[in-house]
Amino acid sequence: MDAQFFLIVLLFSPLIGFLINGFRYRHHSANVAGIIATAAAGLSFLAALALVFQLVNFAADSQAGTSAVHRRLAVDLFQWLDVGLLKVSASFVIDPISAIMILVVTGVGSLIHLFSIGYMHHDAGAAKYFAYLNLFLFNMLVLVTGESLPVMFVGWEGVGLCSYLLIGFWFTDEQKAAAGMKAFITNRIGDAAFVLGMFILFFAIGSLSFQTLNEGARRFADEAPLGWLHPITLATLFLFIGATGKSAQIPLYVWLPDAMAGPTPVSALIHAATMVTAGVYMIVRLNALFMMAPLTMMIIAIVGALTAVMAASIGLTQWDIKKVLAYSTVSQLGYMFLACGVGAFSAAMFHLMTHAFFKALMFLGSGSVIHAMHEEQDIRKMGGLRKALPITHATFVLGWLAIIGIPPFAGFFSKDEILWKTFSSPLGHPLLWVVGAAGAMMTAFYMTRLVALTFWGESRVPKGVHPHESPPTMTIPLGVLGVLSVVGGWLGIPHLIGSAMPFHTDNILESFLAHSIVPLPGGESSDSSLEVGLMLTSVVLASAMAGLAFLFYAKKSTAPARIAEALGGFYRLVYNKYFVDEAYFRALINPLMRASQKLWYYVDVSLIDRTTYVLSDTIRGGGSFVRSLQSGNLQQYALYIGLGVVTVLSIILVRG
Amino acid sequence: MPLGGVFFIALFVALFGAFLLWLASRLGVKVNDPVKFESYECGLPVEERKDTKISVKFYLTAILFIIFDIEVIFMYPWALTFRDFLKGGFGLFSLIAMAAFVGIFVFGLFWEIRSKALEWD
Amino acid sequence: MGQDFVEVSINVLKLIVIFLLIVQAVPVLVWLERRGSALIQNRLGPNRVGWMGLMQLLADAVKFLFKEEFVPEKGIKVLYYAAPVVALIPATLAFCAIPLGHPIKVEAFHMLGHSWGPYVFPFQGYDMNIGIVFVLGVSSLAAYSLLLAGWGSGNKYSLLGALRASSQVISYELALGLAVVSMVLFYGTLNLSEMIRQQQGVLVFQAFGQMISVPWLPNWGIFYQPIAAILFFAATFAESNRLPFDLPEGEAELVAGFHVEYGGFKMLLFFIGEYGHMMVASALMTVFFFGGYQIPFVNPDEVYQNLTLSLGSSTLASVVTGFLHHLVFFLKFAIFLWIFIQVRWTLPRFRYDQLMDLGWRTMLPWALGNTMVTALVIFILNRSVGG
Amino acid sequence: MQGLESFFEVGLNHYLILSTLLFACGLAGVLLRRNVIVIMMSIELMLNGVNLSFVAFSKYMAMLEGQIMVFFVMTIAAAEAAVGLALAVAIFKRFREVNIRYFEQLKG
Amino acid sequence: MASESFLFWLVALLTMAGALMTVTLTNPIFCALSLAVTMVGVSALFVTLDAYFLAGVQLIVYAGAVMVLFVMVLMLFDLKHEVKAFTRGIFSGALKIATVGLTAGLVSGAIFATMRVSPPTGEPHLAPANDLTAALGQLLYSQYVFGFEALGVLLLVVAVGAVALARSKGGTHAGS
Repeated sequence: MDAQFFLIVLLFSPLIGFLINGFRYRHHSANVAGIIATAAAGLSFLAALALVFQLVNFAADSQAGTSAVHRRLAVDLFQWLDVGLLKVSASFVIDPISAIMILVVTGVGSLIHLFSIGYMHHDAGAAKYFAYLNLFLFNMLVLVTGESLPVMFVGWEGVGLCSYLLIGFWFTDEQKAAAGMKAFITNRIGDAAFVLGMFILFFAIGSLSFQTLNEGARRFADEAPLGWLHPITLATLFLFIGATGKSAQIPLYVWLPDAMAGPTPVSALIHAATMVTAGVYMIVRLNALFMMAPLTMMIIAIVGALTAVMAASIGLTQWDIKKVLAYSTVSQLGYMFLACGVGAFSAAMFHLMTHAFFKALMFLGSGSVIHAMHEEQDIRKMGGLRKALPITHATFVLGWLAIIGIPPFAGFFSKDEILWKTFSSPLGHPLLWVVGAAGAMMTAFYMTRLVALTFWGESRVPKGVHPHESPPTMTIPLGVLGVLSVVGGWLGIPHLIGSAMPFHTDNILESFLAHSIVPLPGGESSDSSLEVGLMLTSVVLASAMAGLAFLFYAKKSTAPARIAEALGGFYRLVYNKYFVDEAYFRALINPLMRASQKLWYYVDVSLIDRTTYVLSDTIRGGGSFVRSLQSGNLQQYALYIGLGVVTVLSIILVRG
Repeated sequence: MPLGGVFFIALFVALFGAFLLWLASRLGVKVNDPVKFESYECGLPVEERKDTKISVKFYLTAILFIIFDIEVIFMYPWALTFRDFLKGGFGLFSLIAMAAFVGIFVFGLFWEIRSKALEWD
Repeated sequence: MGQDFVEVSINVLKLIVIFLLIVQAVPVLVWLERRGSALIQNRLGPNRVGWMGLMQLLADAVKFLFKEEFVPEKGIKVLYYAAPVVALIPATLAFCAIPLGHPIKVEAFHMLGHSWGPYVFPFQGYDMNIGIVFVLGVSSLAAYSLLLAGWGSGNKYSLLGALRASSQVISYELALGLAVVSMVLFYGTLNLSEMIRQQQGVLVFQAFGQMISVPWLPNWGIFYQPIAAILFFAATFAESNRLPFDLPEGEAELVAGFHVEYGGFKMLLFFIGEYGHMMVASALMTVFFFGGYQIPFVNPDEVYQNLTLSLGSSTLASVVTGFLHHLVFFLKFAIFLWIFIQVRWTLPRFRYDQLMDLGWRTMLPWALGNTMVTALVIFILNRSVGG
Repeated sequence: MQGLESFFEVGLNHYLILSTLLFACGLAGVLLRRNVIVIMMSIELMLNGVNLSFVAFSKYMAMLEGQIMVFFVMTIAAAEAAVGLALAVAIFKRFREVNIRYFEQLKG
Repeated sequence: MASESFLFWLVALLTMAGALMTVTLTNPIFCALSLAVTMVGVSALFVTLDAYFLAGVQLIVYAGAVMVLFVMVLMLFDLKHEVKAFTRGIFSGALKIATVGLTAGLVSGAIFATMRVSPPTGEPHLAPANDLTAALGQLLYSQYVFGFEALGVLLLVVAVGAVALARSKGGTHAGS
């Protein structure tokens, strides 16, 4: 079996699942549809495993000869576009970067499909839901395996569409439908920038294939440092704006919290584990290009750090369990961008992966909670659920430990690597480290607050609600993800710890990615004592904040309220998410609408309409003349044809 | 070229028949009787109506015949060349092409049967 | 039509002789039919005029010739007279295209101070390379004579009879055509002589790369295509308006169908046309399914060579071969004509809806299925040979 | 003897002229007759004229595509006749006439 | 070849006579019969052009099926001699005749014009007639196989449509 076969299975099994469920969505019960969709996702996952296995073996085969292994499986399906110089073929590539992504997408995706069977079994539109989910999987796989920007863009738009469809899945609720539209429109802004970036790249480099782009970027190495107006800088900036749209960064992050209107498994799959990381993935995919543009890198790092800390601060104040997780996602994505910005692409990928595990776990856990609480999302009405939901609680705690960075859980390794790189990289800055560490502290705090309010302490559950543990289809994915949240981080154990361990474990992930990622120009800093110091600092800070939060919320303290009181206006500012939505309305949307109204009145009504009226009157006048020719007499029509033939023949004869 | 032969024999037959008819009309006796020239309706008085009712089925049969006849005609060149296609290695292709065509044919036929267009009573 | 005077004149003569063959066969057939029906129905039949009543038909013909000619009042004269003449043409044209014997080869010879030949005269009116398509095409013109007669008589019964007859004829033409398609598929040619040539010797066919031979059966089409043979024969019954498909002439309901208003010699011409169709059908049966003019198990070329050795002259041998085979053809041909007669006096008539049902809903699907199965079998048998 | 030669040497042009004349006859019938059925017959006549030129070109240019085209044209002509006559029957049922002017009633 | 020319002229005459009668005769039945003669003539012309199979198809489809249908329909309608066979209007009639004449004249002119430029080569180069039908089949079922399938679909649609149209209200005559 060759790569092409597996790739086709990988891509098309979700598509076929989509088609089956999509065409028969009225006929299938939730269980049947769910099983079909899950089977499609599972098959895709098996194909992904086979592909990755091939990729790793590929390395083993050729390792004997050269040390620099270029692991890459490319499959060219057909020529898609051939317009002048622009030649795009529908080709797909599996290399270490996309290998991680397809594993995450199909693996986590399959688990979430499985979870959805339990979660959605009451819903009337379950088949439609599963169809969308499969379609999403297909598009996401196109996005990550596509070998050129246009192919990636197909997936990019496709996942946007699915995200829209799934956020507004319960479209009868106006608010949820509006959330879907908000996500779609916000994404559109980013997409426009993405397309502009593509244009610039095509003009600058002449191709849109990733390989040529990354190689082509080296041509500009001599001109370094590139200025603000250099095409590469501009292109990367535009692409980054596209990424902020998809990956919910400042300034386009506002859609993600609202996106929680969709079913919770969707939030887990699309708005935590996979789609929102597309921006990060895109930057990593084009890392050589981005490395050429240090100015862009700086902006990415700053935006990432700011997003991380800002979203975390909002997360401190939210009461909705999913909103907290949503802001947490935004914040974690900020970390990934921070890592990209400082050139630590493998750290970004690492965090992407671990984040996918633990955030999917936490979302699914919250889904389980919401399911148990009969669609209640306010954590003030929960508490003490530990007893009612033992499995959910246990796995949720694993996720919690992972996200706040307690060793040896997954999050510790990835987040710590990011922070260390931020500090040590030539592109980084200690100030960024400080911001990142602050974010980490806040993360620890609000996550502990969430866990404490939901599971621990006294029960504040309303009388009529009797929480119950979820069915096995929901708890099995939780368990698997829980395990992954623990061991996922062990793929990227830092040298420092790895070499200290009895059996010498290397940073597997980094060496796996090594050849796909451009090394940092200044080389690695190897101040091991500093590294240990920073690591300990962040762990200690996180633990301290977690402990504080535990004291505040699990022990029924009045401290939080008092602090909020004391902060007063600032608290309200944070609680209302810095009034960003309102600001957007005031600064952008409302003026835009007023301007459109003016345009409509002066340009459309007064100018265009009037012109068309005059035109239409003229044409109507002419029409009434021509209408007299159209009498309905067939022979007259035949005569016209005959006259036409005569005319044409005469012209031909006269002209030679 | 056999065309000449065809024309010759057609003309010959026509002339032969015409000659015999002419001969018969010469040889027979003529007796004038107005009743003889009436239409033969088994001896009953001739009944004539403005609109003789003729079932539309005849016409329908003819239409369907045309359509199916063309489909049959299309099979002749295929039948003739099927072995050539087999030799050339395109036998399966040819078979499938015709099977698709016949499938459409059969679908049409069954549609007509189901819609009772071919039912006489 | 030929290269020189001798060839052209012989070809012309041939055509006329074949036509006269049809014409003279009709009295014989009518006699056969009447005597045969008498035999079947335990009667005597015509037995007064001449030996066994053989002269009866001659007397009838003379009587026809002396009958009064008239056109019905409401008839359209041109059409009324054209119909019987037109009835003769399709059958004759079709019959002329059927090979009746082995081609005759004439060596070069001297006559009237010129050297002539060598010639090859096919034992048929004309050898069409699209043989069967021509026969079908010409036969399809037969509907005109029916319609002309029906319309030209100006009688509603004859019009109804004509419509029924032509509907019936065209309905069965489909099954007929499809049966022929399967034969074309099997022989891989449209030419009738070529089809006969492929039925030489004993039953031999190739399956999965092996030759399978059945020495006790001749290599006739009927053994390969029995279903096509049945369908073809049944359809030709309908085509020639014979019982059990003689609805158009149904005496009880339609007085006599499209030729109510005809009498005398015009009627006889219709008869010739109908018997002509019967003869074409019998001849085609012989050609398609029973080896044509060939003697069973015997290759005509061997006959020709043996005769050449024993007679000395190859021209004479060829002539003898031709007529010998013609005799064989005639025997087979006569058997089918007898079956036509036998069936007429054995089976009752169909109802009109039964007739249409049989044509459209039974025979057409069977013929289609037979064609596709034939193609499939040919495909499978040939596939395993070369891959 | 140009005239006699063109009488004996039948070539492409003879067929083309004949096909033109057939076409023109058909066109005249379409334009001038009243009876729908005769008009349809005239259309068949036009198609036959064109078919003749196709076959003539096919022979004199040694390309079989012309004959394929004729095959297709015949099919479509037969289909047209079937549908056209069905329409004529429908019209006849309504007006007891087959004058082409009644087809104006079909105007949308 | 004098005999072939003679045949051509004979057939051409027959065909043209049939065509002219088709458009000029006032009784539609006679029109249809003349057209049938024309069809047979065209079929013969196909034979002179070595298109044997098409000649057979022409006989079977046109002369044997389509024209039979026409004749049957005319008989069904029981249409007899028409008093007004042609359309009214002197001006439009003249225009129509002029159009017909111009079309014929221009096309003939074009034919003669091109003949003067490049005289016809005369001798055909096609394969021997026996293989022509097979060659036709091979071309039809390889290169034009999609057209062939499309025609199958077309015929299906026509079969369904014609039956639906014809049966729209029982028989041709109310109540039958």
